Amino acid sequence: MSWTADEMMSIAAARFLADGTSCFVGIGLPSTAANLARRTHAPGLVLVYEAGAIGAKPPRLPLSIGDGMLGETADAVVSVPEIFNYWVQPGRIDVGFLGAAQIDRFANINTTVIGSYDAPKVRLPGAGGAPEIAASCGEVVVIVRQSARAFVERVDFVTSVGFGSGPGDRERLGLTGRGPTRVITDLGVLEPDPATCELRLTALHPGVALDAARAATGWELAAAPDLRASAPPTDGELAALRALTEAS
Amino acid sequence: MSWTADEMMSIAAARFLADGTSCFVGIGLPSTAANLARRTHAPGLVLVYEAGAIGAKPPRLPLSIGDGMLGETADAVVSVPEIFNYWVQPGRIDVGFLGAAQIDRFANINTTVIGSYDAPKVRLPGAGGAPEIAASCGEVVVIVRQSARAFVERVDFVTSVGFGSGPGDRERLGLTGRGPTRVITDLGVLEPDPATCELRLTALHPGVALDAARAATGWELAAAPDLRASAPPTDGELAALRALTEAS
Amino acid sequence: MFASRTDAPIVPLADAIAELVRDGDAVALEGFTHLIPVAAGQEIIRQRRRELTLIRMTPDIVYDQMIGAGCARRLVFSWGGNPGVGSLHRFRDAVEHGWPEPLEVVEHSHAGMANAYVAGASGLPFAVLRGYRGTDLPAQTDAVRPIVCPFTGEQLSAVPALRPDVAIVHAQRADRQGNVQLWGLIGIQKEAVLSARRALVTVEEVVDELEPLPGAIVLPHWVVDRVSEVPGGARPSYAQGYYDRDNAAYRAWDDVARDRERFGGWVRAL
Amino acid sequence: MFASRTDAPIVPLADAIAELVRDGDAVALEGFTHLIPVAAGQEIIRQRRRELTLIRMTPDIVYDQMIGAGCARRLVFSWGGNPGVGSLHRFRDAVEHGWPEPLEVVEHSHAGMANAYVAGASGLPFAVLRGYRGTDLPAQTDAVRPIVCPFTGEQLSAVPALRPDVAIVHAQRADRQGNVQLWGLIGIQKEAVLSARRALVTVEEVVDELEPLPGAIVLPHWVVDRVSEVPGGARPSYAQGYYDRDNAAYRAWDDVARDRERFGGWVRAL
Repeated sequence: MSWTADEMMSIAAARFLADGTSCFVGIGLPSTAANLARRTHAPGLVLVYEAGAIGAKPPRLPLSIGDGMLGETADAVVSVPEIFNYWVQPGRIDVGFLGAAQIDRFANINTTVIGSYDAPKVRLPGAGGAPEIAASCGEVVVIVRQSARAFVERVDFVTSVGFGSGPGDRERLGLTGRGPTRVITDLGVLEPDPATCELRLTALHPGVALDAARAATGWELAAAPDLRASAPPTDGELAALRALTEAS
Repeated sequence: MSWTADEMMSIAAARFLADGTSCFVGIGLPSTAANLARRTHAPGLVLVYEAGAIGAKPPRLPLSIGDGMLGETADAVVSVPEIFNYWVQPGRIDVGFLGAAQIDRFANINTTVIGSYDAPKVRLPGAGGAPEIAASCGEVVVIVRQSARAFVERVDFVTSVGFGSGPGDRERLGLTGRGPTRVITDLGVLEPDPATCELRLTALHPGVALDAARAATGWELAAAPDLRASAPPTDGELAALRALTEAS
Repeated sequence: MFASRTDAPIVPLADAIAELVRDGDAVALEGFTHLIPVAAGQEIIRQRRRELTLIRMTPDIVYDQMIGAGCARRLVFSWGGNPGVGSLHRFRDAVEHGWPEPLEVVEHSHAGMANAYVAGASGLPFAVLRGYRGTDLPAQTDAVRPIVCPFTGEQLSAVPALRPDVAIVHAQRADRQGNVQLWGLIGIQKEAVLSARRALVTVEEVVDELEPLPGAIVLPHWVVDRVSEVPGGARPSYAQGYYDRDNAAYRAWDDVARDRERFGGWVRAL
Repeated sequence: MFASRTDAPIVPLADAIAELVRDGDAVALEGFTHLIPVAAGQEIIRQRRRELTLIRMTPDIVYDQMIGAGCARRLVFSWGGNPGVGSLHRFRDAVEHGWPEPLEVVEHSHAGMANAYVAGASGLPFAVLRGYRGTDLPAQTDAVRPIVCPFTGEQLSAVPALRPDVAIVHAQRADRQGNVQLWGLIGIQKEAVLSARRALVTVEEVVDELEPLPGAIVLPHWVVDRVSEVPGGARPSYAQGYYDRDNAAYRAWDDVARDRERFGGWVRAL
């Protein structure tokens, strides 16, 4: 079967979600990947949505994070203050799954404004649950299409902290989670360099050239010495993904 | 019909509860009086119990503040943190109804220890919900049998603040409620002197002499110039009270 | 300060809005993607309320409409978008171009704003959370300040209580006394009602008896000032047990809101 | 720090106590007059645990038994009595006469202690409330300190988070995965479980399916470490839907507990 770059991105992201972990899911690409993982290798994945659904098992992809089927299929439904105070803040959620409008070399995320805050070129939706997810979840996985406009040297606005300005910043800020461990794009996978916290390319999806990934990045993108090639989607993965997206 | 001093006390206390108000009820004498009021002149009285029952309508007197029938007959059941944070603390409850082991001339209440804290003569149950009820309910009504041992110059331990050491203390302490407005005993009714905040006798129950009330008080008990005589219990009040107590 | 213990009168929506919502008020319409009080928001547009401080964690279509119609001077929020579709074009036009008038924004994260409601509902002046640290949000608002734990010395963030003049929520049912029952995703509705000075609840139906249901919560009549029976009052969002979310309407709004002219026509037709 | 995401094993009560409760632990048995985990407390007595810090808002009969049996070094509480009956004589004997050994008390109000659990469940080092001011309680504990609102300058009280080593609660039901369902007066059980490092839930019955019920809450299996099926495990308190409170047993305990000899016989017979 052939596949699109977006399909490869969702499948690559889904593969990183281990069975039996809990995952805080935003709408859009993260929700697609998390629901795909639950339908393939991770049936025990616990999906947590910010509207208060814990252990949701949506039969199709929700359009909104408050879609009714989330509550109807959840193990428990709680209030919005409770989901953040009792569940996210203490670090009970293993993986926070986020999207981004801009992401920088230290994996800081911007979903607030393009341009200046007072006179923005583009007013984006804002923070939502992302800052505390990025601060408190065990680790953070970011899924975003790669382009020089989105992958910038420094985000215009730090909505959610990745590694701040480098090593030690998370500890200094008292952020309890490990922060972003992977950024999955339509071209490949980026991971923070353990020494510098700078995002570097660790995998390329099939058919993507290193130069293409570099051209789609707003900083001097380094490649890991052991740069991997992502395994192509299996027919099973593609079938599950298409069943999921066509159903919604 | 004849009646006991305890019956008179419960009936006198019940009479002070206006219909359509909300009342935070402790177990024992307060619960008896509040349930009597709901069965006589105040059918719309909203009973709130600290175990989380809002608008409870117990068919008989509960032995414990967590008695099952409280939850089963309530308009709403909430958690213990919620009952104190969302309902008591903001001043949503009109009347806080408290008992006491000791009460002093400024209506401060002790339910913690008799004697010193470190080597108590008697270790009492402690604070429970009383301190915040006394601080935040619109007003406080205390119901307690009158004796020189219970009505003391100064309580051994301030568990719940009445008027502290006198006028201005509640404001200084940032206590949002008006504090104790009435102390109902088996002998009569005491109310704070508006000028001094000191409890003085404002009513005597039928057949009780002023000297008897003074003898049962550990300070120089003043009587209000317009000292009233409590109306004797009506047959209806007595019948309702006895039906209530016999049912439990 | 709070609603009286007497029954919450059940009145037509137009009367409730006229009685409770005044120009310049801080108004919170809550409902976290479920039970959004859309009909009440559109009635506020019809009654031409102005200079409102609009409060809502997730401003979506109805706030886009109120902002575009010129009801708002300020917006307090934590995420503003058309869920699953994209931008709120009227909101963006107000922020990016000051059309129809400039919009001041007070911006939170979900956790910060939820806790601000909790503080308001709890009669506290502020709430504490692990949040905001290292982000650029605190520099853009007075609503986030550092606070130190008096026991551990750890630094955390404080947010001031939200105390709206009016809270408006939509629920499935109320009884004739005005006790309100809602179920499904309950979001932030209880905190919104308990944090506000006045509260209006629109409901799908008024019933004689609120039969208990799994996952349902009840707001006693004495914390509600007015109840209005508005079947479908949450459309195009959904009311669990009554109707589903109209996802097509959310997509369709995108075209209407993109164009000032077309939006103007929508308002005139309202 | 928290329970794993795997199923909560369903094991006999004796095994669960042996695995989770160690000498010197801070142990919270919660249940606010409803669903009191009495059987679990008595198993702790049987296994002769010592030097425990016992945490409970409303220590009643089962804590009187554990204190009298010498399990406790410290008690953290907010109201200690035999509800509707009177004193806890073993508790009083320990505080007033140091028998069987001295008992250190850390004393809260209900509001203060409930908020200390909330802080623990929320991963915060402290909680803020309007409380304690003007009372003699703060002078007797390190667990209450003043805190100033960074926005209004108002002074309030702070309490440190409760973080028990083990929380034990009783619930009506669990499924075979270890998801726990309880209903009726839910008290402080959720906060106790979420504030603790390890959690044990005893249940009336283990079922295949947790059918939703009005007023029921669910604790997901991945915040619970062990589940034990103990029918009647809350007696003489009650389990709504299963059995009523045995008020006579509460009255009868008064005589047993008044006398050291008679209490000793009760422990030996346990």
